[in-house]
Amino acid sequence: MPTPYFKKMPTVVIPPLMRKLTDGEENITIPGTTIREVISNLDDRYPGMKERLCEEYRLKPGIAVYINGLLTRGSILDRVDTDAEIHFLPAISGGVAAPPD
Amino acid sequence: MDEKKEYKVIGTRPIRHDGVDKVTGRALYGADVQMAGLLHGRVLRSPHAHARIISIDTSRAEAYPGVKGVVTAADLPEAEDRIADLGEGAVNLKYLCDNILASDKALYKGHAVAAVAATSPHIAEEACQLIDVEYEVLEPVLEVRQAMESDAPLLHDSIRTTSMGETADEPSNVASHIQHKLGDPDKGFEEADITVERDFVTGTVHQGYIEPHNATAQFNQDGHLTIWCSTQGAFTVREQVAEILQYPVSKIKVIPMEIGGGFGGKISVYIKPVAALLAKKTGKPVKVLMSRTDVFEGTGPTPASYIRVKMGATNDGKITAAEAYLAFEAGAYPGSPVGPGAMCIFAPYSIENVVIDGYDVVVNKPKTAPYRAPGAPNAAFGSESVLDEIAEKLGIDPLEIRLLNAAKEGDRRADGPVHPRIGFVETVEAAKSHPHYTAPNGKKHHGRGVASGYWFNIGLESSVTINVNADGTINLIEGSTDIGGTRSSIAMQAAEVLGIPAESVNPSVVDTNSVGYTAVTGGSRTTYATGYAAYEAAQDVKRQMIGRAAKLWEVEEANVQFADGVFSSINGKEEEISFRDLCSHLGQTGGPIVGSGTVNPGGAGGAYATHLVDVAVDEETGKVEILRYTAIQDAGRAIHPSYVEGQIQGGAVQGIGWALNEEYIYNDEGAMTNASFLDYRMPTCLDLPMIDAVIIEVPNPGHPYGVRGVGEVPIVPPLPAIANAIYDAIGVRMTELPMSPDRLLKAMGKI
Amino acid sequence: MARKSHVQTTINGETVEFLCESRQSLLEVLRDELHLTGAKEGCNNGNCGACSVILDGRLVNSCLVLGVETEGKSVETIEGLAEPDQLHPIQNAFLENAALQCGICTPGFIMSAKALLESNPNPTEHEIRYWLAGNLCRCTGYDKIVKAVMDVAKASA
Amino acid sequence: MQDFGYVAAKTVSEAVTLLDEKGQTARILAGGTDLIVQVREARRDVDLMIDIKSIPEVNVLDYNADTGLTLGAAVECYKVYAVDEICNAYPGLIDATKIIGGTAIQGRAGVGGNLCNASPAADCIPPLIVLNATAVIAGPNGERELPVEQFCTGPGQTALENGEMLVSMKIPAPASNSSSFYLRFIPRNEMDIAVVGAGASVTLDDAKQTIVSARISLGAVAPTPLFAEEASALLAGREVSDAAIDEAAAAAQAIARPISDMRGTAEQRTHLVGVLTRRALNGAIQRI
Repeated sequence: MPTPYFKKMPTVVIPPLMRKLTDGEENITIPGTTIREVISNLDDRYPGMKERLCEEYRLKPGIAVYINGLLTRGSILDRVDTDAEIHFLPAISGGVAAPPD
Repeated sequence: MDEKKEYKVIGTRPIRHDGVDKVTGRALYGADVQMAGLLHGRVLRSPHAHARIISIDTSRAEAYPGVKGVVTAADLPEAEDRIADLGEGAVNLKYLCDNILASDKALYKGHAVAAVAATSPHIAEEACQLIDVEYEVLEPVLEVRQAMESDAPLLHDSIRTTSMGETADEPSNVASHIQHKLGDPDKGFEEADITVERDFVTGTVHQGYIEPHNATAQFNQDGHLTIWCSTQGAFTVREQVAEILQYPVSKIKVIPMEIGGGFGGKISVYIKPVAALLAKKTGKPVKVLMSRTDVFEGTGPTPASYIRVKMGATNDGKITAAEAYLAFEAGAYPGSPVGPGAMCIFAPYSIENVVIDGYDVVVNKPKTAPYRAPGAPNAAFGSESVLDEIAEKLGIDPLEIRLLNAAKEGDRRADGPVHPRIGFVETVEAAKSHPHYTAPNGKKHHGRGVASGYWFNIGLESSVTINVNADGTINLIEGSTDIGGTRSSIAMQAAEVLGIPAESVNPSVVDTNSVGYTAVTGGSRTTYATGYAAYEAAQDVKRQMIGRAAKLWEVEEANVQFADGVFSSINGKEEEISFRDLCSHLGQTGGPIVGSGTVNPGGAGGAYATHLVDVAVDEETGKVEILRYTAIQDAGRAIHPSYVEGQIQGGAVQGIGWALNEEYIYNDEGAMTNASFLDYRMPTCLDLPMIDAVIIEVPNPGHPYGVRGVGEVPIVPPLPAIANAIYDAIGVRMTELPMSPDRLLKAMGKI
Repeated sequence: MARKSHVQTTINGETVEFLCESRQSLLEVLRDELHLTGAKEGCNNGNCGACSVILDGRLVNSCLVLGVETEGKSVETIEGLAEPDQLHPIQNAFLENAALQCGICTPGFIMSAKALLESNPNPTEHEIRYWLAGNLCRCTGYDKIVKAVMDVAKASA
Repeated sequence: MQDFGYVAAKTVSEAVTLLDEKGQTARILAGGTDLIVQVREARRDVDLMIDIKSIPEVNVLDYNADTGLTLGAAVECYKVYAVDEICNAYPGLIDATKIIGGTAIQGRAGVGGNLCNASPAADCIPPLIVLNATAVIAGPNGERELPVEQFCTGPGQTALENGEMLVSMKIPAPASNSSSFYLRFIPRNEMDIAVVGAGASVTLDDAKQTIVSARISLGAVAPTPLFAEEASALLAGREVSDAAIDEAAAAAQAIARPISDMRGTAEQRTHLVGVLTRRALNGAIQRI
């Protein structure tokens, strides 16, 4: 795991159904400047996390990311500030809940 | 953003730009498409709710005079079992294709099986009856709790329950499980002085747009496919058709005609790919229309659901914990709106300890589609009824208990994110001071109810292009189909930027070849996001116009300012020119000006509503009459208040219909027995009073003019508000929708 | 193929001739044969009023009239309402009151309102709601439609 | 929609001859608001529609205070309620004509068509029954008359023989101190089919204290509209009172044999028969 360079780091709120992977931890502080980096670093600490959240270049269908409470288009390339709060949630778009894979 | 800013155009009520076309019958809707050589398509649908398709023989239909082509699922490209990213959400491609034309199984009565193109619609319809389909009829499962049983008939062998990326081993009708959790619910319930827990059941209901689905397709010899249709989003039609036909988007042009209502139901495609297949097969343009029965049986309603809500509060009314279990019917394929339901259910309140479980469950009914705040009305029926009961048991005014627990900026929602500036408290306070709430209501069997609702709204992509005309007007090109006056609410935002009257904007909704990508008219996003794009495009025009003024006056651009529709030089020369006059100098200052704006904004801002309703209950017949209705809503900023009121009134009335009479009624074989406007019983104007729409404006920080989406949240409060009013009238808690006369008679013990 | 009959009728004051099959409704004839697409199909069984036209002075659902039945009769449709240089007062009232959203039901409501105001120029709100109950609108909640018709009645009173 | 022929008959005999020749697949077209929908939805097989609206006899609308009303089979609802004398004489029938469909339907649909369609839930049939209406029927062997309560034989089935058509309905002049009432229960306020319908006619004595005679009829609770004969009979000679009306309502409930369908449940319908019978009787009495 890379040495944290940042003084402050983004916080990821782990969805309840994924807390098995984090031994019940809800809020994980983890380095990263993009969602991709954050997920990658999470996976280093809690193996399996990446597989649950990602496909090759994108979030898994059915999963959305909120950064500081704002719904983005769900791109793993979205940048995150050092004080960002990140939520992974069931995807909802266009008034539609995306079906699971 | 300056909250006190006075606007010249925003907040006024100009005549809508497409108004004259629509009151003279000239506006062209999808079914109005006429062209030489046009063939007419009709779809054959499954008479069974659950059946294996053994064989389809189309030979008799093909031989029928006047028939030019017949298609079945065999004419679709082989669908891979993969996820298609449709921009508006990811969909399993096989499910998407199978819903267009059933391949191996028919999964609901009305499921499309084959289609015919013929020289007249009557011949096409007759020929459908000549298609011989052999079915092996299977047992259907029609109710969410039954479908969740381990011994229930399985719709799909391939579905295994997923929970945030984790997949179960055994096949099931439960497609997914989601959960939100905040704090420690067990501890929260221990702290409660009073706990109320109830079960709720809601029926399947339809959007009920008056215009049936339609599509006309033409396939040119060079491979270019053109589709004229009624849709909430031309680009999503293009994406879906491209995926289903496995055809490049660049060869598909979708021309959105005027749309006769959608409410979420005209996002998914049904007959558009079928029209394309028939057009390809026949080499002629083919128009496919649905009948009203096709619409009820073959398009997505919003789901029936089973909901359990438990809330605990202290004696002084503070909610200490809340728990919800939501099981939603997805219809034949996964994808119910249980996600939004789970997200919205407790969102009006700041509650420390919450757990919400949601289940997406397939049943033998049409695949559900979004319907105005999908999932939220079902959920609010449960939560707002339980809160009303807590308030009543504690002897606290129902609006006071809402104020006491109201979510505010900075409070955390159960699904995680923190609320930005929201206007919930303001809606409740407006309700408290409204004359409706203080009016006497003492008559026997008259009752008053209140309820609140939340919808999160969305942003998504929008593109706008502005072409500046020499006479000082602008042509505004957009990709959002106009279902309720959005041409005007978008045009007005551009007009405000440019200091010109709303009438000086000519807005056009154009095809997919003629404007940048624009997501659907849905999610209450159009005035917000496409309006935002229009704002940006107008800013682009403004910047360019400043350059032209600078050139005209031979000054630096930095020395030109623009205010109230007038450019002026602020340094050196004392020059002034109006936007209109500068437009006549475009040729000599550098040529035409085209401004563009594209956005994908994240700050849609949630919308809140609080409704008040008075009802009279006929104790002998169980019939509920709506006596008075007041709907209060935070619109952020009402661009065109008349159409904001219209959204509020229309949403409230759809909610009234849902609350009182609307439902799909099924027989044991899984056939809908009321698939007509006669027996589906949507409200007529004789069933309603005037709906007093009260607009509150708490500007949304995520939009330059403070706009919040307004279209969806008004359908959320009516269900519980009416249930609470019925309780007030007769002392009976209704927990099943619709609260139709026979259910009331049963609840009152009369039958 | 079904045989077609020759029919002569008056539509919006003009004599019109057309050929149609017996099974074609007046709505189909207007839309598909005469390309007068202002009358809309919402349900095709008389329950939504989107196809309302006036036949020999009386409001009807054009989906429930056969084209062949209109021989020698007079039909008024939405297309015949406005003057070349001005809208009918009901059309203006609908615009001023924002009494339409998607607009698909609008031609039917306007024809229905016209028939009402011709038979009862000064209706009460209840009479308006009773008369218009055969026209479904799913967008507006009817509030602004009823107000538009009340406005026209008031202006002519 | 299936293909069919169309004839605009000019005389009763022309229509009767065609009906006789073509048999069951020829149907009379009057307002068309039921027939066209049934053919479109493939619920009825029709080869020929015989439009009777140009036949003089079926357009008669003639009221005479002594002899009563002759109501042609094709007279549209709106024409019936436009005549004040008819509204005053037969308010129960007017109640029905004003709630069939919406205004646009009432521009085409008529009482005769409502009778011939023979729906168990038809709104006009209970009032016709309580008003002692008779059906005037023309056929290959001439004319005959039939009390309306015998006209319907099952859902969509009538006593019309092959080649026969309804020409008109005759309703006797109302007795003094009498009136009539019809109401239905529907979940909405218009544009609905009766979950239950109830019609009543009542004649009181000159003091308006005692019921001389009454007739009660029920819709949508049996395969045909019912004449509630016992319930009607037990009111004769009784003082106007809640007790008498309750007894009649209970007797009416006793003959209801409703089904459950998408419009209502059997229990709901049986319950509503009692409620609506009381309301119909009280409504008729209040009009006297």
